Amino acid sequence: MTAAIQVNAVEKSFGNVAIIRDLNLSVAKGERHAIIGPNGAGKSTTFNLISGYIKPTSGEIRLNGEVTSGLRPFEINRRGLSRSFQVTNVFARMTVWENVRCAVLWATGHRYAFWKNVDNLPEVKRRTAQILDDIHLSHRRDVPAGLLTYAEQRELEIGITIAGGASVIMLDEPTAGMSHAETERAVALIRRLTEGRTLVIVEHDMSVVFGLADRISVLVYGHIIASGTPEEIRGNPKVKEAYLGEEVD
Amino acid sequence: MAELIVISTLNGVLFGMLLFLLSSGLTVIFSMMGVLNFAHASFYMLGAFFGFQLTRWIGFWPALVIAPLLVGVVGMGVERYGLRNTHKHGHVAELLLTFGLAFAIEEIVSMIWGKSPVDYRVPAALDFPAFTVFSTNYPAYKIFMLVVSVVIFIALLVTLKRTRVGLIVQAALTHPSMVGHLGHNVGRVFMLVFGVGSALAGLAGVIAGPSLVTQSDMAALLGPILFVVIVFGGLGSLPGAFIASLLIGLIQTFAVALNGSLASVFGPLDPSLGASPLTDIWNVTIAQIAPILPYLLLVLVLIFRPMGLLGTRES
Amino acid sequence: MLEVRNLHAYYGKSHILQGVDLDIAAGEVVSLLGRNGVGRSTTVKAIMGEVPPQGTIRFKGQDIAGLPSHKIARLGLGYVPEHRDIFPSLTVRQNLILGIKDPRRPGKWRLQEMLDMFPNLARRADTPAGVLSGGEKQMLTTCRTLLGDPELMMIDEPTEGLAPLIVQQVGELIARIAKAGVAILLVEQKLSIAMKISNRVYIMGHGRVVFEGTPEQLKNNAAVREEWLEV
Amino acid sequence: MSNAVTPAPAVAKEESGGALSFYGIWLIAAAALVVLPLVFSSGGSLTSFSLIGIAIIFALSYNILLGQTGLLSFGHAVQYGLGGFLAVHAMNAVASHNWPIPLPVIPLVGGIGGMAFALLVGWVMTKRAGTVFAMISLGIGELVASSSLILRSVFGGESGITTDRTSLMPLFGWTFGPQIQVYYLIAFWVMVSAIAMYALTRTPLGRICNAVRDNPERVEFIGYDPHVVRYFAYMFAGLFAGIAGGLAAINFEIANSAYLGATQSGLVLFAAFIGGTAYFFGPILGAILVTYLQLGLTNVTSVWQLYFGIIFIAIVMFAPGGIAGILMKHRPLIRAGTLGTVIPSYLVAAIPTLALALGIILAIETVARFSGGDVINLLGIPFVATAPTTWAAAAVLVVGGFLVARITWRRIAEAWDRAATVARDRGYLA
Amino acid sequence: QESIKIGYIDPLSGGGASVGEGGLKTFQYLADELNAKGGILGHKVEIVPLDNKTNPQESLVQAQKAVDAGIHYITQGNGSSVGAALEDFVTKHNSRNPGKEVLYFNYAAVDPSMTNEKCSYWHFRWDANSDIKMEALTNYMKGQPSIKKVYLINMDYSFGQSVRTSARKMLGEKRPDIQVVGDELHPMLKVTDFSPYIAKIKASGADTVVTGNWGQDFALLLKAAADAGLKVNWYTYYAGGAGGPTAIKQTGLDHQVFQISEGIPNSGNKAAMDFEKDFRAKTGISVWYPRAVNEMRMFKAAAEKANSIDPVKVAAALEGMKFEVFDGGDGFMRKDDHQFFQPIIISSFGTLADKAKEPFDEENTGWGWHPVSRIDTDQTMLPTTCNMKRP
Ligand SMILES: Nc1ncnc2c1ncn2[C@@H]1O[C@H](COP(=O)(O)OP(=O)(O)OP(=O)(O)O)[C@@H](O)[C@H]1O
Ligand SMILES: Nc1ncnc2c1ncn2[C@@H]1O[C@H](COP(=O)(O)OP(=O)(O)OP(=O)(O)O)[C@@H](O)[C@H]1O
Ligand SMILES: CC(C)C[C@H](N)C(=O)O
Ligand SMILES: [Mg+2]
Ligand SMILES: [Mg+2]
Repeated sequence: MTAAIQVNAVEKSFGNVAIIRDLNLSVAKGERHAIIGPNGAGKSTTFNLISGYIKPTSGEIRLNGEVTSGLRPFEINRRGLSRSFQVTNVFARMTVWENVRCAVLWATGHRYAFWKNVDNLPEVKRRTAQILDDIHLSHRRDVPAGLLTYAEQRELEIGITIAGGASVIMLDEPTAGMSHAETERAVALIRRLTEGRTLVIVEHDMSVVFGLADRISVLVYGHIIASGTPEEIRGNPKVKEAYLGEEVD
Repeated sequence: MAELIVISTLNGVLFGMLLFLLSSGLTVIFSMMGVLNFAHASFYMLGAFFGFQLTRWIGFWPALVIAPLLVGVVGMGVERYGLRNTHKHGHVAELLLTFGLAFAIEEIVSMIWGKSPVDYRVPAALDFPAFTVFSTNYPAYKIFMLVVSVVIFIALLVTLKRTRVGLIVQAALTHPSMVGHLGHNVGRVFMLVFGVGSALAGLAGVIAGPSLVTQSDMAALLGPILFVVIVFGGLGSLPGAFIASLLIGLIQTFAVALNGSLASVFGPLDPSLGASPLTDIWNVTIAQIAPILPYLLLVLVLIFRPMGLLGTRES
Repeated sequence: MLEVRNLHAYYGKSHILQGVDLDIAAGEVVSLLGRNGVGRSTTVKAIMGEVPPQGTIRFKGQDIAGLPSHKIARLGLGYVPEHRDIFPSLTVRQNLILGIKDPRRPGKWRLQEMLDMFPNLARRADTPAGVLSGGEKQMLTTCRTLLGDPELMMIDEPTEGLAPLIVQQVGELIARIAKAGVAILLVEQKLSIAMKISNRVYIMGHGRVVFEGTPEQLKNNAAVREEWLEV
Repeated sequence: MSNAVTPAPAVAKEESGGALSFYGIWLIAAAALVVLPLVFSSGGSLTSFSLIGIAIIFALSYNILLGQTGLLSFGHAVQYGLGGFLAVHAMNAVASHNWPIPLPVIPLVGGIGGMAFALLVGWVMTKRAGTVFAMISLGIGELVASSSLILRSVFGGESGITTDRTSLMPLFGWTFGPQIQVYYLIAFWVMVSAIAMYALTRTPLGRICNAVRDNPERVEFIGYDPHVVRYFAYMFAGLFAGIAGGLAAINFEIANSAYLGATQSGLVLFAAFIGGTAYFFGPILGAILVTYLQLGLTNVTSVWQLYFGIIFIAIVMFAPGGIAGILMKHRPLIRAGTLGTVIPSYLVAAIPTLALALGIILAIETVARFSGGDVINLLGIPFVATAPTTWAAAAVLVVGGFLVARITWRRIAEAWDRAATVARDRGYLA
Repeated sequence: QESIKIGYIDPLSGGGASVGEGGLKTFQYLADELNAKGGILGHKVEIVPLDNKTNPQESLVQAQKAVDAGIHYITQGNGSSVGAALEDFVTKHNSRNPGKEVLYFNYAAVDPSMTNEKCSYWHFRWDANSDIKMEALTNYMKGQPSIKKVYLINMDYSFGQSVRTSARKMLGEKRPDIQVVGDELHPMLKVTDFSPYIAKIKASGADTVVTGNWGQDFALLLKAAADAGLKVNWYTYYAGGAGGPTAIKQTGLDHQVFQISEGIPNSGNKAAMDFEKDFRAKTGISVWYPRAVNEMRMFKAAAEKANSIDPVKVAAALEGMKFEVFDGGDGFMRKDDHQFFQPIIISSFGTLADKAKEPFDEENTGWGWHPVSRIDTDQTMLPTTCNMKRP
């Protein structure tokens, strides 16, 4: 069966600095895949490449078997891939409700429609409401996203990402800056929402990574040095000295 | 023909230099503070009228120094009590503030000095033909304008390179409080920048006043073209503004100098065609479209090279 | 060196800080712990004058409550905000340059040293800081503030989003800074670091300081950890 | 600069419920438009109403760009003007071939004109937002305006092209000669356009426009191409601007280069912003104010431009959310029923503030008429421009007014805080 | 007795402001003069300034405002572009609102079409239209053998175009040997610096320039000429306007700049010269618009003749009315096209030989206007194509 994401020999350099070097990555459908690695290793860049935010210098990327490298982000998104951002990236002046609803619109096939009234599209309403209480923000429904607290914005970020019902979800440090409680809640949330979907996640919080991932790839200087099950990775000495350092809290 | 070319070149360069004097201030303000200052040309006008008045009282040379300073002070006032409070409400607010300012200034000027042109003369010391080409004498004053512009250009280049002011302002645009935490007095820097920018416009006014008209509508006549210059040259790029000014100056003068029209090239159309856009286009002379050319350039540049000639960023 | 008494702060009408008391002696490393949203960041912001403070804040004996932040900074109080306020449009080097308060009087930290200390930054010295990785941004902000050579440095959640290895590095950096005689107020989530490097810890709850003591005392005081740190 | 829109959080959440109250508003508006001329029947007010109506459509169309999509345009008059010209030509053509097309249809022709142009240039223009778009629009604006002086056969040069609206076939005996009939024609189109444009904001496209305004980058990751969205917005803006232009052409029976010019573009930007871009009805208020100032100020003072400028500066500085912004600020208070507590402080403040205003006016007029030495008539009190007493009066009013006003303004702020707190406690305020 | 309001619709801001302001002062002075003598049939005359920014559409807004304010007489001059629009406006308005007629008194918009194909019963023009002036001007130029190469430069709008076309045509007929070496149209009231144009004129080797430029477009043109030291003869319509004389003096073109007008300060006519003196004393400018004087005085005469201030009656009275003009000589308002005919003077600007006979200089330059040729009314008659639609 074809992999959900297939990255073949991708290179990316900015100017003369090679950030991503011969990157090969394969994420099976339905798998929860974590990418870890030191800061600046190229995790977000990898996300950017896969989601079409930037174009690879060379190499090829496939989404469900279809070549997507070179496509624009929205084209890739329409093919069923959705990502979140490391720095919160929501629609600040629109209410929480509007934020999520916008993310639902394309998927529900309303596209650029200028002859329909958004307020009575039952399907859209249903899904938006659903997402909102999935991310526990129903009570903040009418607050402009810009006024949410940091943690709430992070949750909204996740909400927007999954709202479109994409089959492949990519989350870039979803729990960064959250407290333990919040983190645990977020993890549970992510686990539930990505049930039956493919998930690619970047995290530095090992409890999250090891708690969530089926497989883990370790990225160092734009190159995958190890890939395997959590156990394998934990045991891997290379990973230890490159990333984990001595044991983590 | 040779005569026309030489003279037009001179005129073009001159007009270009005037444009630069004006746009230099705007570039500083626009590219650093991101303020689309529609009142910039008004500061230029203020400069001209202050220059005129001071010349009356204390003579041209003192005026040449004091008038720009006064305009600079006005500018600082505007920044301190106007723009600073508006900044947090976004660029459109700032822009409209300067919009309103332009209105007010024009009326104030015509209240004080009337609507007819004032008699602002070239200083006697410079009121002689510098040289004569093909029996056209070239006023010393225009040469003087030329020199001043070049000096300003160099001075700005040097100072902007040296000082960290540029960095501070740029940083403060996105994270004012952080810049404060690093120990820089953002408010003062902004005020300074805006002051300098306005002062430059003022200077342009003082020296352009005598050679063009000094009249309450002089601002409106030059306003939009300035934006063409700085955008065309590339936001934030002083050399860009310089080149753009020259280019536009030359293009406009030469366009006027040329007589060509499609008709003159391919011969007149068959009159039986009657009046139609075609005939209009056919018969319009390059001279007539001179005023349009800058905007044509602007649009083309923005479409094909949005960061402008030498610009580095898009906004 | 820094002495905060009965500090109150509001966001609009919501009363965030309800009488915070803090003391930091020269060269000492103090951690400010507590759950999310208890007001740790607000405390430092209030000290820097980013949120209007009420109460007394003395720095080196001088009352700084209500001063504009650039004045405070020039007194030698450095601040590294949470969520990394780097200047995205400027290059890494330019960011660092802005850290220097007065190029004519360079302090004990040199720009070049910084770059040597952090090869990642050195490698990116001339790329716009906006594209830096999360971790690099964190290092950049810290270095930038250091260049203004503060006598007291307040760092808000420096290890947020950092790889474990880097977290250790940052820990070491902070220790290094402390060794250089700079006092540090560290706002942290990760107990481990705080415990390791600080001389004293404060724990905040409900806009007040609810515990003060050495890391040892905290370790031995399960009750407090239970109630205020939810670990 | 794409986020250059009033950052005042757009809590523009028109109740999705309360459909009745919602239709109610429109019905009331319609009724008002019908009776207005009966109430104010002087020729003057008819003219103003007509102009205001046109301005309203124009300003609303502009807000599709600025308020909804975050596109700052300096050349919106282009679509307005081209609409106008097309309408004039259409009228002349209809008249000369006496086709059976009644006048009320003509604005649509204008609209199509505006839209067609947008269709043509829009794609390249909307590639980028922010400063780039702003400057292209400026360029296109000047370009078209100046070209209109060259393509004489189409635009009629400086003097423009005239037409005669009565030369079209009458409709139910209406020749549209008398202003009143033209007024109703305009009123009709105001209703239609306003409803249409409001509806547009409630569509998926309308919503995505907001998203593009707030964060175009993110929009790409929820499946939309911001470029396409902007393009759509630009075309709809063009459509309604064109309709406004068409109405103007009918009203003046002339179209000339000034229709396309920077002044028009500037005015509509003013109107939209002053009214408040964050709310749908904002630009309506703006249009009314700006048009009235234009018509009214010139009658009462020779230096109207100065007041024009000052008023705008004042609004930008003290009401960055525009008039609508101020009004909407009170919404939660009204809901919470605490508005009553602030009103008194307003009334108190009104007096010194008014004094201050009068002082400024007096000062300005004194300077303005100094040479003439003629009389300023303020609230029926005659002041002689050259008399020292007048200057003294001005000085006292300004200084005194300001000092007192400042205190009362603080009072307002405090009263506000109190009221707001209550409102917050009762949960009407975020 | 309620007063007679006259709406003065002309630029009071923007590029035309300087000219418009001059006109306003003139009319206000004239109103005062009439009122001093008891007004018109006992009604005081009041001038209502309405700023049109030299823009046709804005003019219509102002005109409508005037009408709404119950004004029945509007006067305008600065710009045929505006003039045409206003003429069209009054025609339509009067046909649609019988009983509310408005008259348009035109004191300077001289595009011939306004009294030919476009002519209207409600429009009266006191300024000689540009063809008449060009006719006279070319008649004079015919007698100047020194003229060999002529350069035409005009503002790009109806008036400028009619100047240029009639100049080409008439010169061609009267002096086939004269060579038109340049024919320029430039944007109206928008040019800041004319030196490029001057350079062009210079290069063309012209010895004479014919221009209808006015307001700042004339002042700036000559300023640039002065800077470049261009020494040619200028045949102009409006060299006398604000800024013109100063610029001429700067160039040192002593009696090389000619102007065609219906009157000059140093007319030699006692009454007129007293008027000029008082006018200058009160307004600080010289009488640019003798035709305005004729207009206002003739309005009074017509109203009295009709013994009514009802515009319809006044219009009827004005048709064909004979009237002794401001500085002597007889003029009359031709019935067929409502064009006023009057003696026309060609004068040159420069040093004044006899200060006693020619006391008035301009803009304190010490130089003034000196008559070089005078064309009597009957010589100025041109046929009209107007077929007047009378109510
Ligand atoms: N547009 C760009 N131009 C130049 N360098 C870039 C650009 N984008 C990213 N980089 C560099 O590429 C490297 C990888 O960045 P990236 O954001 O992918 O790191 P990361 O793995 O996400 O780190 P972190 O976990 O801290 O977020 C960084 O060193 C960054 O400076
Ligand atoms: N700009 C703001 N407006 C309104 N309330 C705010 C604002 N910033 C923070 N708050 C609120 O103030 C309280 C304290 O915020 P603060 O940032 O100090 O928390 P913290 O202790 O730093 O926790 P953390 O940084 O881990 O989120 C929180 O409840 C937060 O919701
Ligand atoms: C005031 C005049 C100079 C106007 C000019 N004669 C015209 O007809 O346009
Ligand atoms: Mg990252
Ligand atoms: Mg915090």
